[in-house]
Amino acid sequence: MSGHHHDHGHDDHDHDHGAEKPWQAVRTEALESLLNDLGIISSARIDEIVSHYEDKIGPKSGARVVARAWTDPAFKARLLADGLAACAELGLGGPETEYLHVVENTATVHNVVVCTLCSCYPWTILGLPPAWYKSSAYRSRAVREPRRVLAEMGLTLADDVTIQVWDSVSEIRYLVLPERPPGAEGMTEDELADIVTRDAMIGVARVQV
Amino acid sequence: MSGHHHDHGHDDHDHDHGAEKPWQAVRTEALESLLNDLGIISSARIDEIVSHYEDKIGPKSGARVVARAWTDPAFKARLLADGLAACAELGLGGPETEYLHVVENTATVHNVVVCTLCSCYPWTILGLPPAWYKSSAYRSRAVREPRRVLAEMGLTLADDVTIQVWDSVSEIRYLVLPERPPGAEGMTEDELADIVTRDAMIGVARVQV
Amino acid sequence: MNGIHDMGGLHGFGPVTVEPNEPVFHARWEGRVYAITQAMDTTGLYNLDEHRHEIELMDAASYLTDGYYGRWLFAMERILDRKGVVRRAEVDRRIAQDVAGEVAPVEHADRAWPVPSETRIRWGAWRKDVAVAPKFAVGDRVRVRNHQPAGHTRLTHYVRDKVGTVTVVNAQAWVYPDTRAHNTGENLQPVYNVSFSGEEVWGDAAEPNTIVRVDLSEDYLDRETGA
Amino acid sequence: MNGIHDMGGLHGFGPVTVEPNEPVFHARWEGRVYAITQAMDTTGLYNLDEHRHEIELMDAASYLTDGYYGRWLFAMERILDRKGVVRRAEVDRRIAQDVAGEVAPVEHADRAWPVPSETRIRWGAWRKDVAVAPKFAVGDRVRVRNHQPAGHTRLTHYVRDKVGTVTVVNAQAWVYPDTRAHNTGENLQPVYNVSFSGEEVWGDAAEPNTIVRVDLSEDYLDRETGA
Repeated sequence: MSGHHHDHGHDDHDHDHGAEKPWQAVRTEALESLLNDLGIISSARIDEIVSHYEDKIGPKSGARVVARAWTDPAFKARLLADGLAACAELGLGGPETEYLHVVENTATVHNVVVCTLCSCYPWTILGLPPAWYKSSAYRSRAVREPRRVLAEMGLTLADDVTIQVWDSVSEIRYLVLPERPPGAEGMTEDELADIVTRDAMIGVARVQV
Repeated sequence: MSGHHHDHGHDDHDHDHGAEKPWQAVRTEALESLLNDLGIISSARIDEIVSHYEDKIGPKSGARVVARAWTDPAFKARLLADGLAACAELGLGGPETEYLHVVENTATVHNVVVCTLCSCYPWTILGLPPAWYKSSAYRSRAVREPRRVLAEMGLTLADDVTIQVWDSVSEIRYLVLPERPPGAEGMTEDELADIVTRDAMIGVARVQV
Repeated sequence: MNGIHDMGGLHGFGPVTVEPNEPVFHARWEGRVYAITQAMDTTGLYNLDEHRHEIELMDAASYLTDGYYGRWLFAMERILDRKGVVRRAEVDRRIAQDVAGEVAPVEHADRAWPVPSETRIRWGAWRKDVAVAPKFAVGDRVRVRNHQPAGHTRLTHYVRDKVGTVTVVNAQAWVYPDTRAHNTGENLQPVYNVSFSGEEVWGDAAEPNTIVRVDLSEDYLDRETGA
Repeated sequence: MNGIHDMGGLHGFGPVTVEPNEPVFHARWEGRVYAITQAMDTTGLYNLDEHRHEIELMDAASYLTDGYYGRWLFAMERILDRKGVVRRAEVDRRIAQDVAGEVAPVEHADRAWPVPSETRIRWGAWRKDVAVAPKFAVGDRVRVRNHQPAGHTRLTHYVRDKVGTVTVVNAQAWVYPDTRAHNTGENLQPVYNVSFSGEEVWGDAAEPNTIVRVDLSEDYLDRETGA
């Protein structure tokens, strides 16, 4: 609620009670140093994992999958039948995603993904989710009023387009296969991969040329 | 949650972000002085209302009603038929309670009152509610697990006693008429009024001699 | 609205903690906030349902941490600000003046006060002395509507879509809070006490031999026609 | 458990705010917390469902204000403390030492580490390679059980008691989170995608032509026999 007048710090990120360093940073550092001293983790391995998620994985992986599906009907059929197996053909995948269902947008059905309970997301294909996906606003509203949420995010859908909201609360992850946009007929697979956005693969945007 | 480790101040009363005076006290004083200057309220009238609720009304009123009902069957019949009208016979009542249903405990049915939405309570008969009645714990649990809540509060009821929880979310207020306890046979109406507690009239305790 | 205030059935709030020999108010400001709200019920500025709804509009974390009278303070400030009677900036200025030891008169310009008699709002008056014809009778089985307005309602979420039995017909003309909170009409109608079994409401979490009895406006209910 | 984390359908959280050019982590500690949790998934200390449930046990106001990685930090600290691996007091001591510029070795006595191989807990492994016979088929109408455990569940509250249609049968042997979170068994079973109309779930608040599709364990479902 904007307009609320005292400083509880209701942001969705870190917050600071007046100390120079946020208390969460202080506790994290102490905990990491203890775990490291005890040999439960190694900080070098933590460095590796952080840079893996910061630099190696992200929505570019998903974009390659979408571009391939748009240009190779046989791949698309395999992708819709078994998402992870098809992604593995492109060298994509990893231990965190157990099962991937790819859901295809059409002129009459639009798919959008949420996890109301805890922000589940196909990390290995899209990277870590954006803050808005993890926000209370998105989690609470996407299932109840998807049409309004999408419109607020810039995607207005006609009333005769069915909106399917996938609440991914079990261990199956979802990737939206967006519609190939008009004007993209002559583009190569690599060019197509460049225009596919993370938001289109969550289902809150269209791909645009 | 006890054991939670940082200082958000999750108490149910006022809390203080380091200032000498709680911020709520500061804002209240400023607001009162503005409203007073504008003639919207008068601080003298506010003084009167505060002392009315601190000194004049309270569970003793309800206790008089219960004691009369125990000793005067005709009064009890009128009380169960129209709570406010019967209370008015004792000079009790006021503008804040619109309608009063008195619900009678028996050997087989036990009544308990809550307001899950905002802590509604029969102010004119019982005074202002205790903090526990307004707590998230009571409001959330009393409807779902009344047996356990009552047991934790010291009132263990046999499984064959039906518990009726009155969630008073409309403008009808509820007063529990407790069972007259064994050992109270020879007591006068005034003596009986002395042993009737607020908690017994909410339904979370028995009256004891 | 579906909000944290509608907390019947939630887990996670721990045991009920009883404070022995509790005072009526735990701090001076609590009594002032309570009494100022009481005193304002004759000013024609707003009604009880607006007060309740304004509290529901608090952000959920503040709702849980500000305490009962803290919520009242929040609602009072917001309503006075929103209606142009006492602006938030004025309160902030007055606080700064108090800190600085200054005394400054209030400015009377551009203020929605006093309230013209034709726009005065009655605080209470939950019942009117007009006749209403109840749709349901004691013993009728009713299903609570799946009513989830974004605005104010007194329909507790945990009985939505549940089937219960009418046990009391309050056949007077009661104001419908869902519209009164938004000053869009009184919609006078009966209020029923409806009895629900614990099993109906809480499913596999129900305690044995428990009943929930909830007072519900007629517009919250449909006749249950099934088995 | 019925908690604030189960927030599908709640009002009051305002618009969805999109941050342009958002970094993967907004502060160094967020990345560390994420990666430490990832690294610990091979230690045998706890499983994913325990991690999720520990977050659900946060007090509701902190849940809403601590942020996504703040919740992970909370869960990690609590689990390590509760299991006797790293005590909260040790973390506090280490913070005090860091402030004082002291260096002190950790004490190795009385610590539940390393985890003996016979008590190691697998983090993930949501599916097993055993056969399960699905009770329901695509097209079957099912009613979600009114299942409201005090412990962990992945049954979202908003579909409880609602009727939907099975649209996908994930006929593998999936672990049942309600028991795995409490280390009381894997209860392998199919998971179904069930399609619910907006009207069924949101009643008079439903938007036109919207569908909610939720993945639900077999134990959450009953065959719907009514009309």
